[in-house]
Amino acid sequence: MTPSLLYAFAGVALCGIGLFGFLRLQHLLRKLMAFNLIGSGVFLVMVGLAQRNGQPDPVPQALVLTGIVVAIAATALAVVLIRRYYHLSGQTTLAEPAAKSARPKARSVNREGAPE
Amino acid sequence: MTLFSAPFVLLSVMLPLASMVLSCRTEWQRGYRYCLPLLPLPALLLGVAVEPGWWLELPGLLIGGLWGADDLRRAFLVLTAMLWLIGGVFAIGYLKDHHLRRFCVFWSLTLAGNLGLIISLDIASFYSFFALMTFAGYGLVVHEGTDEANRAGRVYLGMAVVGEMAILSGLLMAAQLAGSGLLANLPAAIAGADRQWLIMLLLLAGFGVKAGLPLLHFWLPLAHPVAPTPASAVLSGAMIKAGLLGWLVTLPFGEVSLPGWGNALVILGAVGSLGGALLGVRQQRPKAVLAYSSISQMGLMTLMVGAALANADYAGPLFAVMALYVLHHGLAKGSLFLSTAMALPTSRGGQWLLWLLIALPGLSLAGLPFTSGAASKLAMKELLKPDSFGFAMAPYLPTLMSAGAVATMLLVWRFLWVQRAVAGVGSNPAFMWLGWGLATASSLILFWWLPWPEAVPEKAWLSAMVYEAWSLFWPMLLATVIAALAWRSVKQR
Amino acid sequence: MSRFLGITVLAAVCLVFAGALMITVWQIAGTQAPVDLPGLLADNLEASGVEHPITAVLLNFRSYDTLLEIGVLVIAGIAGISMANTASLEDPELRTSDSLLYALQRWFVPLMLVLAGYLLWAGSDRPGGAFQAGAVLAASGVMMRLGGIPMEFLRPGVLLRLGLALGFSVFLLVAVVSAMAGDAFLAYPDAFTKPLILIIETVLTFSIAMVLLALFVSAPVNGAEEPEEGESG
Amino acid sequence: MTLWLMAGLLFTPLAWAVLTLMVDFRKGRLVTWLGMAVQVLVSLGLWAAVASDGGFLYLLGGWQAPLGIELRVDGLAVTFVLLTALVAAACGWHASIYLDPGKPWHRYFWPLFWFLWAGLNAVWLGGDLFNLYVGLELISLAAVGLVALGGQADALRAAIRYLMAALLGSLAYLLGVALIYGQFGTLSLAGVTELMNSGDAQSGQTFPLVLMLLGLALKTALFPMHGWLPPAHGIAKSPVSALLSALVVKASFYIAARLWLDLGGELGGFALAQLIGVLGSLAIIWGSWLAFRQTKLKQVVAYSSVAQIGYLFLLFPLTWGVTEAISLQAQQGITLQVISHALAKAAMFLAAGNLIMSVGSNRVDALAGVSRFLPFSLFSFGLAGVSLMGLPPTGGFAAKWLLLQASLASGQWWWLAVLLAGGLLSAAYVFRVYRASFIESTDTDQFYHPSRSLEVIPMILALMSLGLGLVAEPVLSVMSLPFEGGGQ
Amino acid sequence: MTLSVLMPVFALMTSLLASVILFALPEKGYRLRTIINLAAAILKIALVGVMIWGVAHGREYEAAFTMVPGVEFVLRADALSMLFAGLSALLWLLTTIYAVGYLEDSPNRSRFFGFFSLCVASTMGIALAGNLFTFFLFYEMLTLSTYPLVVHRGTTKALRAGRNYIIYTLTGGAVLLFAIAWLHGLVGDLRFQEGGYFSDVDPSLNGPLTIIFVLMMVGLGVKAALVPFHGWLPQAMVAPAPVSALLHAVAVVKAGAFGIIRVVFEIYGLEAAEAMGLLAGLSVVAALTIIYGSTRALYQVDLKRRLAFSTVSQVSYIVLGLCLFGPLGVIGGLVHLVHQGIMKITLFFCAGNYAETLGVHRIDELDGAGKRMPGTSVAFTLGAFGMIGAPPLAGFITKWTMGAGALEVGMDWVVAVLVISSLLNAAYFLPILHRLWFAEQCEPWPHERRWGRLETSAWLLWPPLITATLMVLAGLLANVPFSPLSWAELIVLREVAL
Repeated sequence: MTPSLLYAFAGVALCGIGLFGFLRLQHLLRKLMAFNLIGSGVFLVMVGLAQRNGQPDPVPQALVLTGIVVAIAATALAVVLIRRYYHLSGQTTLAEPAAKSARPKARSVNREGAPE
Repeated sequence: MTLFSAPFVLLSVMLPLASMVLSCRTEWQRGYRYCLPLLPLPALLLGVAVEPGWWLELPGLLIGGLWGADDLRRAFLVLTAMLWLIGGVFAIGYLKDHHLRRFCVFWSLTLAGNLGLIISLDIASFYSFFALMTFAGYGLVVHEGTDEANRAGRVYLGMAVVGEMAILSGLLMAAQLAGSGLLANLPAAIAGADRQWLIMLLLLAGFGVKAGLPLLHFWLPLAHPVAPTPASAVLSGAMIKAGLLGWLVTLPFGEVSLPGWGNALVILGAVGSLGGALLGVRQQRPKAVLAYSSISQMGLMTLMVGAALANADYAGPLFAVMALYVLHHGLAKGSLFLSTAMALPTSRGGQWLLWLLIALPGLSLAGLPFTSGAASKLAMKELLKPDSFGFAMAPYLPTLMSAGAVATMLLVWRFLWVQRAVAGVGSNPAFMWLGWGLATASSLILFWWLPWPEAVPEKAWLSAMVYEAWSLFWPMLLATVIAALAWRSVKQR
Repeated sequence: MSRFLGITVLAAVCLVFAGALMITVWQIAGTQAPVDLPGLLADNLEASGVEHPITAVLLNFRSYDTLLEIGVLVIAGIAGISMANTASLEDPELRTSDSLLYALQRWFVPLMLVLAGYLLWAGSDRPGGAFQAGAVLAASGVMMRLGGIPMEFLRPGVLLRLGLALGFSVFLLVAVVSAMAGDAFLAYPDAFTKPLILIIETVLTFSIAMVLLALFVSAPVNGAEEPEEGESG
Repeated sequence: MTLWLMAGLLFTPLAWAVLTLMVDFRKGRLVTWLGMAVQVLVSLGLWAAVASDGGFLYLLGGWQAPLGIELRVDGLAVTFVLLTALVAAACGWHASIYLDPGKPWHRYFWPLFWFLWAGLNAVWLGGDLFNLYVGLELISLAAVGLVALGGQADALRAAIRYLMAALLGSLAYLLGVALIYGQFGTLSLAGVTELMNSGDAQSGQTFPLVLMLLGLALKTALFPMHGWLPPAHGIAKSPVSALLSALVVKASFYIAARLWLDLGGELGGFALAQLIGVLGSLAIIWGSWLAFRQTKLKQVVAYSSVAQIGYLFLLFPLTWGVTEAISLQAQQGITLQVISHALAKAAMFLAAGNLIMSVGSNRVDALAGVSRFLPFSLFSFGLAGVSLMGLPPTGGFAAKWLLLQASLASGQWWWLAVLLAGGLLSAAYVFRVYRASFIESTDTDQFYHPSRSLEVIPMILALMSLGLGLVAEPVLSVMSLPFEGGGQ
Repeated sequence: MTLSVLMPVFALMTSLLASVILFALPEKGYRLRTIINLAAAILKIALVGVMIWGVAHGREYEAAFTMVPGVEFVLRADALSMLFAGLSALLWLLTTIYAVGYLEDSPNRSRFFGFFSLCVASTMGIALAGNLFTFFLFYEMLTLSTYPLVVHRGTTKALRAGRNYIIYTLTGGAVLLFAIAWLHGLVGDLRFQEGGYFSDVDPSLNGPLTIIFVLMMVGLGVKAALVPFHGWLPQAMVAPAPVSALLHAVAVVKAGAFGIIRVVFEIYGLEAAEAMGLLAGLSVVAALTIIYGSTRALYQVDLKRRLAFSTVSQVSYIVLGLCLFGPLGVIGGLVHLVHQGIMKITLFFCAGNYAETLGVHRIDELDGAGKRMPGTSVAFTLGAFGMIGAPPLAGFITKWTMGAGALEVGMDWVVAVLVISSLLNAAYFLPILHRLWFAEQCEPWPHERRWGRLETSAWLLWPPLITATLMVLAGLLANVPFSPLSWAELIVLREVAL
């Protein structure tokens, strides 16, 4: 049980919590946070596991760096999407609005056959 | 042999079929009716002028065709061709414009079938022509389009189809045993078959429908009267004989003696001959009486068939006699049927003459001496001597024949009686006169010059008739007495 | 009730997952990795042109990863600005006139710029590098934006797009030029390794900052909407 | 020569992504046409080179495997590269005419499109586990961007859902990669395989493999994790849908299949293989059923993707614990299925786009009478449907045939029922669309006629899918390389 | 060498290419479409004719390549395939002529003719297929290309019929595929070969082989409309008359029957199939189908439906024939393949003529139609008599040969079946004929059209007349070389190896 392994276990815990949050939470921003939590957990596991020889292994660290950038890009994109989604629909969750099921039908009946 | 050549043979059968071209265009239809008598002409020439024994191979036809004629077939051919010719002549005068084209087409088709089946030596052609005749005959039966005709047609067709199927199965089984497609090989095969009874039963029943065998005859008295008169004539005179011919060419005559079958057929024949008469005398319409008369006559022929089947040795001569009888009956019956459509002339003398000429073929049927009937009956009697046959029913044959003659005579009286009741007075178209005249003439006179089967016993017919006159005459007399009594009793009532 | 059950089940699933992960980690930790990658790395560090192993991995050994990673960033940026209001950056709600922020900004922005420069430079031999520098740069941009400085170049236009793509393009060009020279894709010529990496780092810093900033700025207030296919009006 | 080709292959999409970013849609279209021509030619060249000389490893940056990243350029990879080139070029061509240049956001279509293409190539060629992760993310983000492009609430909802699923899947995969790296100390797939087969290392852990497969299955939309796919594919623009269904989902499956084939023998098990197979079967049945129930045309096609993806996962049971020959047969079958589905589904979506464009409605009912006006697009749709049904002589049939043979030979006859039932069910939904188009309605005379080239593109794809069955054997002979362990 | 490879490919391609061109043609290109159609059909007849001549003189035509590993795509012209190919090539021409007339002024002709040619291409492929795999390929292609024709009218009824059609045939196809795949797994890729493969098979394989056989018969039986898989056929009669005529009377049902022939003769081998007891079961099914189909036909009032049930019954003659396990029976079955095709197509043409010219669909509306349309009615009459098996028409040759075959092998009950069926045929055909010729027309035709002097359009009139003539000739000249019967004898001599 080296200290670095402790990081790994912390990562495991983060993954578990993050997963729970990701699956449980409805609010999109919270979901996104949960995703980031998992991400952090994964990075921790990656770095922690590889360090067990005592000296740090630069490769996973570089990988994690790349991973973080990717995660940031994804998060940023998600935030942009969520904001715009909120702007358009006023919703913060993915749940289909109750009236939604009836709406498209009525609308398509109205506009059916109209040339683009 | 001058006339015999392949094209001519083909022509004789195909001419009626070819004539159907005339139906294609409206302008030609009028001429079609005048062609009707010409159609059987080549066949008639073929029958009269060409010695039997010729054959013609048609390898591509069906499953291998072979046409030809022997003694027996020649007689049938001559009869058929003549009768159709006469019918054709008569039809020209008889036909109205009602569905004329249709009638001509079916006439031609039936004619082709009837001629073709006679000269077919292979099974497939024979059966084909037989079927053609059967189905096309329906067109003649229902021609008038009345409800009665349609009903008669339905019965005719139903029974004919069942008969066809029986024939097909029987032929199929026989051909399978024979391993050959030729009719000539069938009798031997049937003679040696394991399931002889089934094959025989099928063939007897199948052809029996056409031949008006008792219990299979129901269509006959329905169909013959409703058909147009010329058609009735050929139906009763020629087509009915096709069934007989079917028996003669398929059943194992001369191969093996089958007394059991012989007995059965003789009994059936007797039933037909007497039963037909019994029913016939109760008919109200002349053509119905004639139809029953046909049944009755076919009963007599069945009787001979039974005898031939019972004794292999006599098959040959009996065939010849049967052929003669067929010739005689066909012509006479044709003439009788045609006469039903004749209107009586106004003059009393003419009426009497006409009645005489109408009655003569009838009397000929009953065996009046110096008629064709007498000749056939004598030839028949000559052969059917009880002692020479070795089967159970043989002793009763002469009796049955006499009874048959009585029955026939009764029917003739009955016919004349009802005919008198319905016959109108007026004028007849020339072609009807011509047709009827031809029929009567051929029945009474031409018969003697027609080519008789070779195997008919040679005889000095004139003297024989004089000699046998009484034996021929007494049944007629008996029948006349009965008829007179019956007439009186009816009158008194 | 069913909600509670759902949570329980979910929690159980997550626990099982964590447990399994834990066990696996534990078991793996007990084994010796058969490949000694750090050793290999140390052996080849000389040839990489930089002293710091992480930077060497990022920009030389596994530079393809980095190239694609920047691509991911650019995609995010593109996707972000594709939603931006094209007309104007003025979003009154985002502007604060907080004087404290304004003051802070005056102090911090220069400092942060310097910090970013340092991080970039440090990358070659100690922790630091393009991303870190870019992040700091972007943060200063965010601050300026919050402070209400116009920053016209962030308006979606050719300038912004150029900025977005600059780092990536340079990286790509280097990669392909090396391939043109007959080597593999991304194989730097020996002589120019260090300067090339430096150039790449620098432009990357700039571009990363641009992307992050652009994503922050892209306010989804685009009025125009594209209807779904087949439901057009 | 091959080096040049490789450089061109890697460079072109990325470079064109940048180039098209600089210009607007109309100019981007012209630029893209050039790029597509280049890319198709390069892909073709590379394919030909590999077909004649065999596969090779491409060392990026000149560094060898454990240290650097190696690209595995083998028959299968180049086949997929070529497939991508063809399908993407077709979709791009279609999009260049189909999309409305007047909409300002469409200028961003081209960069995203090219990034997607680059990501796909990266995944087909990738031999490094982490690099594959980056490639996957590249694809996912580009795809999400394309789905969301200019969309409104529904499209965004679908995009977000898609993004969330993709991200979670990527993370699961990454976690697996972390564990693998922790155990073996290398990221090269070939290296890990070698270590595992050499027996030097301690027996590996199943959990990392399960994690990776789970993540990839989520990204591939394996039942029951398919919920994100139909909305996303259904709501995107038709060329985008075509790209997503034809290629994007295949990328994650491709990685999963490679993992399974390399590591599955050691790390997998019968139960796991069967479980995946069962999920695949359920996907076939359930997806087809749902496709049958949809009222919107593109939803039908999208759910059909769910079903068709199910077939792919039959690879897992059919390659585990069977002889080489059977395994090869199954692999060939799946490969054919991937290719034919890619071609057919792209054709179908593009044709569906044309149909929707003409009738102005997304509903299946609205197609009544369209057969009179658009036989060409309808025909393409039908042909593609034939391939999906797995009827001869299409590639779908060849694939199904091989799978049937493999399941018979391996004694796993229960997949037979699935394969046959799946074919019938897909017939049900394809014919439902067809049927609707045959209804003669009198009042629908207002049809917009798409340009000829819009109609030609799906037709070409459909014909390729159709013809694939006839030339399956030469195609398979090129791509049979990797599975025999070649490439080294 | 090249020619021998190319001939079957060309024969296939003529209609395939024609279909592609036809699809591409604009709807208005009426004249060009007709020309292309006819040219392709005539070309095909010529090609098939050449091949028939070649095959008769012992030449081989074969084109093959590997499609999927382990599976070959084989096109081959042997005597058996020429029987079917000749039939479909000939009837294609006639039906095309007919269809041109029939669809005059109707919409969607481009689509119709395109799919129509595709169907014929499939049929040709089925005829020329050299192994089961290739056969299956075209078999399914036929299914698909027929569907648009069945639903051509686009009415609710047509769509329902199309749905049922597709459900039946695709399910059948799936079963067949299953069987083929299984067989392939057991013994590998099997080309059709005279005498089959299983004459001395390992007894342990008997079980699977039996199951496979049953499955194949189910799969093929759907198309051949064996009871109880016949349900689609009468419904599919909503299709336009040329479709009913060529496809349902000839192509589709024959494809099934032809497949059964191939499987029994050239995969299992007649002897092996007999030895395994497979033929007995099949013959019972066929016999039941014959009787059942005829009985159902009796009760139909719609002309085309009656004809459809008649087809159900008649096609099983083919199957029954080859179950007879003797040369004659097999000849009977094979020859019926052609005969039934010609006869049934005649009948359907005529039914189409009545519908198109007079608007008559029901049998009780036919009263007096013989007078109005003599040519059509003559053709119909001949066809009906052929069906009944009346000599000297084609149907008689079949029944005769088959009956002889049945007696030859001691299966006398088959004769009974034939007789009963003929009686039933007579029972449902003769009343129609009576109505045509002897009933008086009592009410005006529902929807009459006039075409000047002719009774109907010449395009519509000639095809049934020609087929009727062919049918008469096929019966009358059955013994002539190259007649269907002679050809069937050649097949039996060469390929069945009895």
